[in-house]
Amino acid sequence: MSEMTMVEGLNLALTQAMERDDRVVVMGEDVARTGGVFRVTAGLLDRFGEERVVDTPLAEAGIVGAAIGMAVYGLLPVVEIQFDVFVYPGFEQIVVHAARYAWRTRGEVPASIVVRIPYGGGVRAPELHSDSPEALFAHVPGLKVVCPTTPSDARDMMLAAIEDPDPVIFMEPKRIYRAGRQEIAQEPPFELGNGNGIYNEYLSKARVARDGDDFAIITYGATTPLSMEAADRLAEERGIQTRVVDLRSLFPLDVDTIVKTASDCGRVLVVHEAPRMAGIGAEVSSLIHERAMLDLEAPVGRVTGFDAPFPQFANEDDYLPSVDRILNGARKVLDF
Amino acid sequence: MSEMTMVEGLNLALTQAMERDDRVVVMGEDVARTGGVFRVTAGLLDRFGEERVVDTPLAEAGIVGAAIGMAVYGLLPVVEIQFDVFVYPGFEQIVVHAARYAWRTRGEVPASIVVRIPYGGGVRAPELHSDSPEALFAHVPGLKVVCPTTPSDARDMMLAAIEDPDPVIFMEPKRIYRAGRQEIAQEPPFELGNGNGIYNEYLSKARVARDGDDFAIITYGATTPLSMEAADRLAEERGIQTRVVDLRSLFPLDVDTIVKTASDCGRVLVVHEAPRMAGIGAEVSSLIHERAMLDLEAPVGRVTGFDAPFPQFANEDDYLPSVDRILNGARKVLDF
Amino acid sequence: MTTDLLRFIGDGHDVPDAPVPDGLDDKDLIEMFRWLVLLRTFDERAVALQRQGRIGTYALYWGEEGTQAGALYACSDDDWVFPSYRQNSIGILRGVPPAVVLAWWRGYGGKHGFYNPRQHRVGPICVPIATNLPHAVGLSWAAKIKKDPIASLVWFGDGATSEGDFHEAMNFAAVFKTATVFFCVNNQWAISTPISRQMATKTIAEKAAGYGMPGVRVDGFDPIACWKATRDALERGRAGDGPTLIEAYCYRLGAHGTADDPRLYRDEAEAEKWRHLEPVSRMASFLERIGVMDQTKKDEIAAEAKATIASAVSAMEAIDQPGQEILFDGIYASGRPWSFDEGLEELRHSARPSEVRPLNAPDKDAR
Amino acid sequence: MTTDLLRFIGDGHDVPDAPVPDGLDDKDLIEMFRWLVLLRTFDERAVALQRQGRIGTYALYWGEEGTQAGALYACSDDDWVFPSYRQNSIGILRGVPPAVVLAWWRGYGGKHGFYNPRQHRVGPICVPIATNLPHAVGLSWAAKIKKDPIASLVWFGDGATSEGDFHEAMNFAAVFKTATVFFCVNNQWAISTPISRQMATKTIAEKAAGYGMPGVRVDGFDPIACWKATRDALERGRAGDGPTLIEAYCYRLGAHGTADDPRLYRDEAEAEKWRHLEPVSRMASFLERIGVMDQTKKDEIAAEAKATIASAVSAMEAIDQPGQEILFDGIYASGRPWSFDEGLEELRHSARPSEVRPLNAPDKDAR
Ligand SMILES: Cc1ncc(C[n+]2csc(CCOP(=O)(O)OP(=O)(O)O)c2C)c(N)n1
Ligand SMILES: Cc1ncc(C[n+]2csc(CCOP(=O)(O)OP(=O)(O)O)c2C)c(N)n1
Ligand SMILES: [Mg+2]
Ligand SMILES: [Mg+2]
Repeated sequence: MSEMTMVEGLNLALTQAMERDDRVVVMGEDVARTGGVFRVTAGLLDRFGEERVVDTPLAEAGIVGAAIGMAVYGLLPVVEIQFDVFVYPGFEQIVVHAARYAWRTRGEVPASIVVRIPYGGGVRAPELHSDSPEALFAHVPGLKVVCPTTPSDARDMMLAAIEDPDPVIFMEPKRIYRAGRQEIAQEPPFELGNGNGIYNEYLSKARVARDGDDFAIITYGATTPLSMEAADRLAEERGIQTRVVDLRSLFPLDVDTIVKTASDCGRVLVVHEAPRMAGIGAEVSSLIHERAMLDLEAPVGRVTGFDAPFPQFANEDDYLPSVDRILNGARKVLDF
Repeated sequence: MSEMTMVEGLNLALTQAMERDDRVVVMGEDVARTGGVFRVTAGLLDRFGEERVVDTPLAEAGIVGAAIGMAVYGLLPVVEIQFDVFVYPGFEQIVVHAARYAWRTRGEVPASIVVRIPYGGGVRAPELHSDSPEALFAHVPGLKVVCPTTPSDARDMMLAAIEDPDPVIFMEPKRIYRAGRQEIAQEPPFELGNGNGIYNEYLSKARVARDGDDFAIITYGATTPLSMEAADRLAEERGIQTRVVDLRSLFPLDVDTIVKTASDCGRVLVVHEAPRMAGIGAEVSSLIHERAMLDLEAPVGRVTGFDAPFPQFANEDDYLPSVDRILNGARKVLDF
Repeated sequence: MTTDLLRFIGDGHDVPDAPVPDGLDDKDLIEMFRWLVLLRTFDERAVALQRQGRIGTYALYWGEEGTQAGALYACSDDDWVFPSYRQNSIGILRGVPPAVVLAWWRGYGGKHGFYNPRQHRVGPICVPIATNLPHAVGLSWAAKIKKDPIASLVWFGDGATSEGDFHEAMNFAAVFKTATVFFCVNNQWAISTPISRQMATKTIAEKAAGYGMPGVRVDGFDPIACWKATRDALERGRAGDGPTLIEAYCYRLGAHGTADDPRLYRDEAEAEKWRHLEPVSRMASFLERIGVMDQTKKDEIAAEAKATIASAVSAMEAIDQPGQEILFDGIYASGRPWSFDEGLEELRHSARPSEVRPLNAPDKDAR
Repeated sequence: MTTDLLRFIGDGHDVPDAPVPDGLDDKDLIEMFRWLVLLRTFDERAVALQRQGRIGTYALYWGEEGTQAGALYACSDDDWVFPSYRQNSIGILRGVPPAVVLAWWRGYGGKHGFYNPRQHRVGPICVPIATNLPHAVGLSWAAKIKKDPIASLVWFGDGATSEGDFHEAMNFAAVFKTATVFFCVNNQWAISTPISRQMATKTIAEKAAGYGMPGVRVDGFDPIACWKATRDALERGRAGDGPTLIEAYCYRLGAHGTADDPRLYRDEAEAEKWRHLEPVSRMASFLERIGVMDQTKKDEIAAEAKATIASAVSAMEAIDQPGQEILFDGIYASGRPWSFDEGLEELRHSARPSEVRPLNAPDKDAR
């Protein structure tokens, strides 16, 4: 047991996976010698050597494409994209190949890769280091898209993503990389490499981060702590109990938890940082209305990033959903 | 006046735009000598010469990126992507550069390009020639995403897209390229090159393809004729009048028409061919519930492509929304 | 005939034959010819099937059999090969039932139209240009990490060299010294785009130097030259000396695909000038000249191929229209997303569209 | 000093100076020096501002001033240049107020942190590696179509050569013979990745041949060599002879950026070996050696630059925190999507987050 940040949790997971399974390789720009821009892969090079921890040339299509080829041969590559926006040169390899390799091989040869994407704003980074592209991947059939919110989930989900035979887009909310520490048990939560599908437990289920049945906020990533704060404020302000659901898996969605939450609470707000248009929130909102309309006392609300390019960072706090914006969104739903 | 297919309407628009404005250039793979795989650019080479009608090397990032550079210098490039899926190698140039050039230049230098994408299934094409990626572009701020359904709209919207200073992703539903003919007036619908913004009329407004106020189907592209047929069937079957709305613009959405339609009809079905997860339908459904919940007698329904890779073509008719699937979707909404 | 190309088979007139290179005995030559004929037979039959509307649009490779059979024959059975749509039937030389490839062109998926790459060491047919080059690199890289002495080979065209993926793959292979053979079939056309508008270099082989790897240029109509260059490249790779770029210089004798009409953009008389070099008859007369094959043998090989493909066609046509569940099969190995069974439900409650047969796509409406 | 590089300025000891090339008179040399000093002054001040938390992470270019000023000085005023983040302040030599560039690093957008490329013939600062190369090609291609005798130049690094966009842009330029100068600043590092792990070739210039264009190699620490190579390339381009690749060989003397710690991956002693070649003092002593500049002049230039940047800093700090409407400004020229004004409404009804000041991003948490 020790207190870890999300970065440390991810690093622990990668270390444990590489220890237990030499098919696991880590590759990307500056992941080996520097341990990555965010230090998630720090120490791996010394421990596992430069054949398994690789600084690649600067070419995202090459990185993802080579990882796919490695997976076809039986390795389990974990690829780092240095920052969100820089995944786009590798977009074709992800959506046309990684996403369809299993389908194109009668389900027998999935592209078993993990693509790690530190994403989102709030770190005062220069232009094009703050995008939230998760909906683009969630819209593409054949991929799994997940996003941890706590250090311990980050550890467990990374181990699960590596176990998972399907290609996993692993969204890492860089804003909360070091936001808080959490006790993490050294022991992996499940036996690695037994391929009994238990990893799915850690990838496909939403987490109820706070219980309540007067109102619900459904979110993921860096807006989860903000939603928790908003929930506390609502308790003081209105004496209502707000359930906060951390989706964890963006595709597939945990529809049962989403719909049950809506039925239990009757009033729901969806919160994320990515643009609103055809985002994850649009899908969650539609699913709820389709399946729980009669249990709803108000339309599902959305508090999200705007349908505008992520701003230069002096204004990023204006763009990012704030506790106050979440509260206003909540009040609109509650007072409907 | 003459009867034209969508292909001919697009060809007429390109011809007229190139005649009236020598800043307009057409480029892409096989667009000049063959006139494009679908013949949309046929005849342009002979008429305007190889400096303005260009067969490019086989490289989509190069094509879109070069077009952006041309636009910065003051040309108006119209780029053809040979088939939907082949836009992905150029994805980065579209979402990072075309979409943000105006924003990155204080609004003074928009990337005035049109990216033509013949898209969708139903033409018995081999693997990876049948995708519907429109939601990916609609989710990216800074782009306009449009899709004509009739030959005459195709002509008018293409002229408008070329006039429009913003980058326009022009989705061409290849399945109905030659499905029907329509009278098209030779004269452009508006005076070209006067830059008075009238082009917006032809890009941002939805079209009511069929009137009615008992029920509404909101759709676009190749599923529009199918929705029209379904509407007729519903009239026979239930004696109800179905309004069919052809969105035409996928971003920005014509929210007024969408919401008014929902309020007028009370029951709405959204239909498209693309996967459902975080698709255009999810946004339309969410918008309606958020803005017209109290006018609704049933949750908005969706009939869409599945969250699965577009199948090999022997099964594509199973994947594509059929009139019968639309009817079942309609009945679910009507009988709610 | 163009000079300064690696070549073994002459034209029977002015250009003399060179001695058969070490590593190929008479049995090998016959077997290679058998492969050539099988590919040719498949290709010609597929074109006929498309014309009859029994399969969809088809990408023929008439004349390029040597770049396929010659290169593959140089590979050891453990080496992996990655075809593009142009080498669509290469798998049949590695145990993929020809009916599966025909079914792919007929629009069938799942077990009908796809095969398991690991079973045959043959990558899936790759449709997007140049995008499988990084896969070939990653595969041989993985083999290197695992200390397995195997190599990979990937086929692509002259047009493919313009794509970023070509560049990134070439560079990765050179940097990590992977045992990758980049086999470029330079048929001088990318649909309607001639190589002169595709690149500013005279040859493709000369691009190799910019990556720090060797580039060789061979007569793409000469199966033995394709074999020799590939064999040498594979040996370099396995010896740890890294990748090689091979340019197989030839000419696209047919249309780009059955939906393409070359008369729109090139003078077919030009193609005629090259036709006499096509590898099947050229290899045949060579084998006759050197007394390795007689007419009887030749007829026997032809008959055998004809029979194989004929039964493949019957097998393809015996396949029932796949059920609707195929839409959701084999996508995720880890489970089924919520919407899959709901989708099947939705389909069960709707009338199924009448059974699909490949149509002769209106000219140009599919490729 | 590395040999076989185009070089004019010696090291004052063993390596002799070469005669100043035609086209540069004393006034030019002084002006070029003025540019070098202005860039250097901006850069050093920016680093200080970052340390003080007055701007965000900053990408310094200490030592690369010659690759910027030298190349730009060769351009005619109508020629376009496309910088990467590394040439972030090149615009100040084309009329962009230095305060605007500082404001960009301070996280300001709109009119505060961006400029109009058409006004200065300077592309926007490009953050994604190699992605502005196709823009430079398209721009000079457009000029060619319009029969305007202008050229474009784009800067990028050694790491950028690995990206597909580099390849596609180089090929397009060569095929369409555009007047494009590809100016590669080979500082031998891409963050922590040395050129030896970036590519398998010894030089970058040799990659040009694979595209059918000339490649030249110059001393990147020699502003006059950078000028000469660029001038020649521009003339080729304008004469219709197509693009050129220039490799400016130097060394990244500083960190990749203020958030980067090179000690993690390289021996800083190595950097020290190169430091004496840095262009500003080298150009200064050269100008003194040839008697073109004396101490007074030098001091005057330094003082002038100091003053310019000092007032730019005040101007930057005088900018008020931009209002929330900036989120929605200048995105669409054709109108405002429905959600923009709704977004503003939403913001008006919420408490505004306390005014943002650039923080010293926790080491490595921003770049
Ligand atoms: C990324 C991508 N862009 C465009 C296409 C459409 N397309 C199919 S084949 C082809 C030409 C390929 O030419 P070449 O690489 O020379 O191979 P060949 O067809 O001659 O075998 C094109 C442009 C594609 N399949 N993939
Ligand atoms: C497409 C893309 N991938 C990754 C990055 C992150 N990144 C920023 S600078 C850099 C290294 C660039 O090295 P080089 O091209 O040599 O230029 P230099 O920094 O040395 O000037 C990387 C990987 C990026 N900006 N864009
Ligand atoms: Mg070709
Ligand atoms: Mg560098």
